[in-house]
Amino acid sequence: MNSFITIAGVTLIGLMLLVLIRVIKGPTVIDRLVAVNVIGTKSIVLLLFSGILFGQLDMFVDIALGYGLLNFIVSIAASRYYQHRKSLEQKGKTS
Amino acid sequence: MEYIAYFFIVVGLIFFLGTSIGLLRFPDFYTRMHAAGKGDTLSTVLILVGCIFAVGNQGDLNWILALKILLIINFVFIGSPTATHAMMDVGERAGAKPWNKKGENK
Amino acid sequence: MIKHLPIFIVLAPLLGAVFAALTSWYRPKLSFPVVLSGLFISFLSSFCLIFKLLNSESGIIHYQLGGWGDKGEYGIVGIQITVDYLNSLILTAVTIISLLTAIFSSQSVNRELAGQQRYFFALFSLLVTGLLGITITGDIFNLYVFMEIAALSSYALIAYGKGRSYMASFNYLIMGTMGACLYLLGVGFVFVKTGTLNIENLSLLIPQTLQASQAVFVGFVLIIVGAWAKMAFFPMHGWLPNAYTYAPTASGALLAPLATKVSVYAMIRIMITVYSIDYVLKSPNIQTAALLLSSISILVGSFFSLTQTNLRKIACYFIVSEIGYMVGGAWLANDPGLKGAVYHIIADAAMTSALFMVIGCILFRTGQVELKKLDGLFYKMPITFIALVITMAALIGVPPTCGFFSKFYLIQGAAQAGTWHFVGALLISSLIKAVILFRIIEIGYNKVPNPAKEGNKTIPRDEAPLSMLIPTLIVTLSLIALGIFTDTLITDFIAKALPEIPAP
Amino acid sequence: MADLPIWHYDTLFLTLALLFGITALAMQNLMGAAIVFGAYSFLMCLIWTTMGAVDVAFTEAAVGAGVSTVFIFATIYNTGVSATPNSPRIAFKIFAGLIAFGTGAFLLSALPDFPDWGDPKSPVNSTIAPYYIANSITDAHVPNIVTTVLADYRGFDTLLETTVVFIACIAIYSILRIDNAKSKVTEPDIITSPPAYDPTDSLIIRQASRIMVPFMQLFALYVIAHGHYSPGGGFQGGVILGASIILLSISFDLKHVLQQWTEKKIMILTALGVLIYAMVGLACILMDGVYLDYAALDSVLPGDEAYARSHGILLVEIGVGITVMFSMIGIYINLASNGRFDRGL
Amino acid sequence: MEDIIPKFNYIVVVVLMMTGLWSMLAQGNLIKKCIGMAIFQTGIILFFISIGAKNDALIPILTEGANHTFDNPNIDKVTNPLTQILMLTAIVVGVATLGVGLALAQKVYQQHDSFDEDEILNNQTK
Repeated sequence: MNSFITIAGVTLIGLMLLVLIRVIKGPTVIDRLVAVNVIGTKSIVLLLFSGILFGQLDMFVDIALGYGLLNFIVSIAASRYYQHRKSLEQKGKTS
Repeated sequence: MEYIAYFFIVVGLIFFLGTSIGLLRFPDFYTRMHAAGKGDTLSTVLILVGCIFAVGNQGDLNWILALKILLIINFVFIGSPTATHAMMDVGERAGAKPWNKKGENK
Repeated sequence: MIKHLPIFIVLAPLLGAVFAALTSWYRPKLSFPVVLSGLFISFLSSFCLIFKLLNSESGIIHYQLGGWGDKGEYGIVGIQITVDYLNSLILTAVTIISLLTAIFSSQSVNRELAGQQRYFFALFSLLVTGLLGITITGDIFNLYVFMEIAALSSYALIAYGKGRSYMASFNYLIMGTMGACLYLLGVGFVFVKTGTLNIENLSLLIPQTLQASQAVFVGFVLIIVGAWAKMAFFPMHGWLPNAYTYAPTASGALLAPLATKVSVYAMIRIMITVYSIDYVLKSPNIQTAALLLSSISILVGSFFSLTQTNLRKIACYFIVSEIGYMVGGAWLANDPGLKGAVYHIIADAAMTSALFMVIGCILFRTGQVELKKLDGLFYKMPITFIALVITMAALIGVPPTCGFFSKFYLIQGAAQAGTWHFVGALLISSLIKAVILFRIIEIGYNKVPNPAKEGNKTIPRDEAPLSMLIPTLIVTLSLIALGIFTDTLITDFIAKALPEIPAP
Repeated sequence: MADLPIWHYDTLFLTLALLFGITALAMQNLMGAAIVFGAYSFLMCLIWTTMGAVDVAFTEAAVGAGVSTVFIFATIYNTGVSATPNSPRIAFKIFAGLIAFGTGAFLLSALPDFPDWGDPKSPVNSTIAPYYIANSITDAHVPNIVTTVLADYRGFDTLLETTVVFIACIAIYSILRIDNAKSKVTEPDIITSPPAYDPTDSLIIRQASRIMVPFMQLFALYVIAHGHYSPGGGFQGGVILGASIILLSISFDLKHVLQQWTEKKIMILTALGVLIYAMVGLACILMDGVYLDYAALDSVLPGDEAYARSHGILLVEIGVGITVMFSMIGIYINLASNGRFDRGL
Repeated sequence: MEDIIPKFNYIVVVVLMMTGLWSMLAQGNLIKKCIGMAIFQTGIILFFISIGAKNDALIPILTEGANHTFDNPNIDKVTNPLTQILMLTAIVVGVATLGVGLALAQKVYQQHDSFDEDEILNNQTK
């Protein structure tokens, strides 16, 4: 079981690397935000996997719960930020 | 029990593979959003369900643990679509143009 | 209750700050007396501790927080705070100066920060907590936390100055955080090899078993560089002049004398207690570099002060050069040098405090401290002007004042170590300070403003209010008093505080 | 970690985190940098969990990834800057690069001297730390060793840490707070409209957060109270409580929140938490103990000395939770409304 | 390679910290400086956590288990708690510093309408 979980975890990290390419490429900030949100939710899964590997999942579940809640807040905050702006790529004051 | 866990996790990973490829390959913001919003939520939920069975297989599953994982599923199920909605809204307001067949992604 | 004195030194200003923060929402006027009483309790405790220390045999007082003391093979598992000869003096100096500065600043705060002084005294008291904590703690990680307490409250205190002070404070924040991070990293490197954080345990481990360890050496360098960034030592001094110049009078008067000196103390504590003089002497490269840098620091500070026209900026560059004195003295690593450095911490705290208080008085009455606009100062504010002259004399090192004796020891140490560039830098900086003193006298005494020139001797006397003038005078007179009691200080405290130093 | 040495699993994460960190700094768009920084913090938590540091990971997830990212968003929102061209000071950058490179090389010079990664016999793992592991249960009846060391063995650190949060709150308050009536600061013109109540745009978000917030608060209270037996404690619970209020003020409106939690309440409660902590310590002195020696409280608290310590830890954690919660709210409101307490992100 | 892999963590730590340090020194943008500062701090935290990690060890929350009892825990199988406490403190200090830094940056922006250090400097000397 543990080796299966390990393989699944490593696969997950590999797929997260693909998402990371989207984070780096952009092109707009919202694309990045979407990709980061995906990485955030997948972190919850990875956290539970490492909990299973440690054999103490009951300790890790709390952290995963916290993760889920805070990931939500970050996404909402970022999208609210853009809701109050005129357009996506507006430079504003390019200082 | 063990095989149910394998099944859920593998299916979840396949969905996540779809998400990643979709996120990487789709041409514009809306289609990427589609891949990310649906595939991500579903794969996460599936893998989490798989985790419940995996722990059950290890023999230290208790009801509070299962309840907590179900709570996480619940939050992901509420939170992730809401976040997707918010982002889609932002994209639309900000004027992200949908892709069309002529390839003018502007 | 006597047993708990050490913790009250730190706790009283902390509680004072918390109560001041609470009362400021109900009775804003109460927050100042609350802070004042906290500082006063702290001062009393540190004063009593000196006597307790003199009566004790071991010359060291421990207080184990939470009762977690020595657990045999594991060492000390809790946090312990320690008072010995070295830090009892500095504790008393910090408490006295902060108490006097608090009294001094009440008027200027009311005027400069009208309407926004809600948390000023709370932050003031928290800064004092941080400084006292750095001085009293016996745990290197605890020292980091205190460092951050002092730093965070000083960022806010500087930012009270509005205008350019925001950017100055931001620069200080970046530099201060970098210093604190390097310090923490150094603690990590030491911790990797020793596994303990208690200064007493470390002082048993490092000099004996870990002399050759590269990790411990890297940790040493990182800690020292971190402390240098915090005290605005030469290559990292850029933040200091702006930060202290644009801060409000009260913040400047508290920060300038204490913040940098306490960092110097922390450096000396790490050098002589955690590591040892032996260890310092066995790493000659860094010693040479430190001495060279301190000479450059003294010269840079002095020359830049010559080019400035604002009295506050001049005073800030003086701090940069004085830091050079102390760091250089400590790194000479011989008996007179270290004595001079430790003595100079106290002397310089008093001198800088007096200088900034005098500047505060002038600022309070005239609204600016541009050098060329101070003409006829002697006639307007004679007492303040005399205090300024005495302070400057102490900074130059004129005999009856304390500045003379510290310089005497420093030069003696440098001569003993054969570091002639340090002697040269000391003399040049004294010379430059003398030039500035004569400029001040020329402007303030010889240039008589218009009404007097016409034979009309009634230039209105316009001294600062008594609540500012009395603390200024006390500090100024203490410069002379310190000079007179140098011998007692050195033989009764500083000589006992320093470890046996191997003969060259 | 089942029959694998640490580095097999973690090297992947470490590389990933390194990539994220460099991406965050290389990104020209400030908002993008902040978002990637958030993801970087999440990854860091994963690394720490795989190294067994669950409490640290929890704190970083709550503080680093959650709240501080929102703080950066709030700052950028208030200034309206979205993109920054790199400033052209090449020479200085190369100089700084040389400094950083030199420092790095100096740090790596100690590499051969370090113990191997994950060595249980290294000095760090065999000097004081075994005492805590062996005695946490006998001294305080607390299975979570981190909680014991945090609030008891090194309780003084934690008092000061709470003070640091308190200082941050009042420092930011005194830096930013301006009187509404006197302020002449105009909105950055990039913000279209003051984000007033707009019924069409955020019904879904509002309903979702209405469901989430009570759960979050309940969960946070559980984290504080259950910190003796599972990861968590005052800091984590306090941050999540604060985050729940921040979520409310994001999804509804800042005014909506300020009706319940006025400026005065927030700032007073911030100080109150520190006061509780310091006063528990003082009570120990009054009961003939040393400062923060909760065992001295055994005549008032139920149980023997070890249980007195356990209950003392709980009291202290409550103080920490209060301060952290309200400091986070206070900092967020100040940053988001630019010190005017009227509108937010 | 044989020597490097057991110490891979230190190398990553140093690279991370130096990226942060470089960013604090060289970046002209105030917000970027703040982010660099945070990355520097996470580097340090990573350093401390990784020196406290143990191979094949459990998290520092004691549970009743096979080779592991409440009264007599197997010390080599429990991760070092001390480094974790130190870093809890460091994280909280880090976020406090970040908050104050952001507040100051916001004020600077209000004065100079810019986050760029060079531009601010030009504005001030004008």
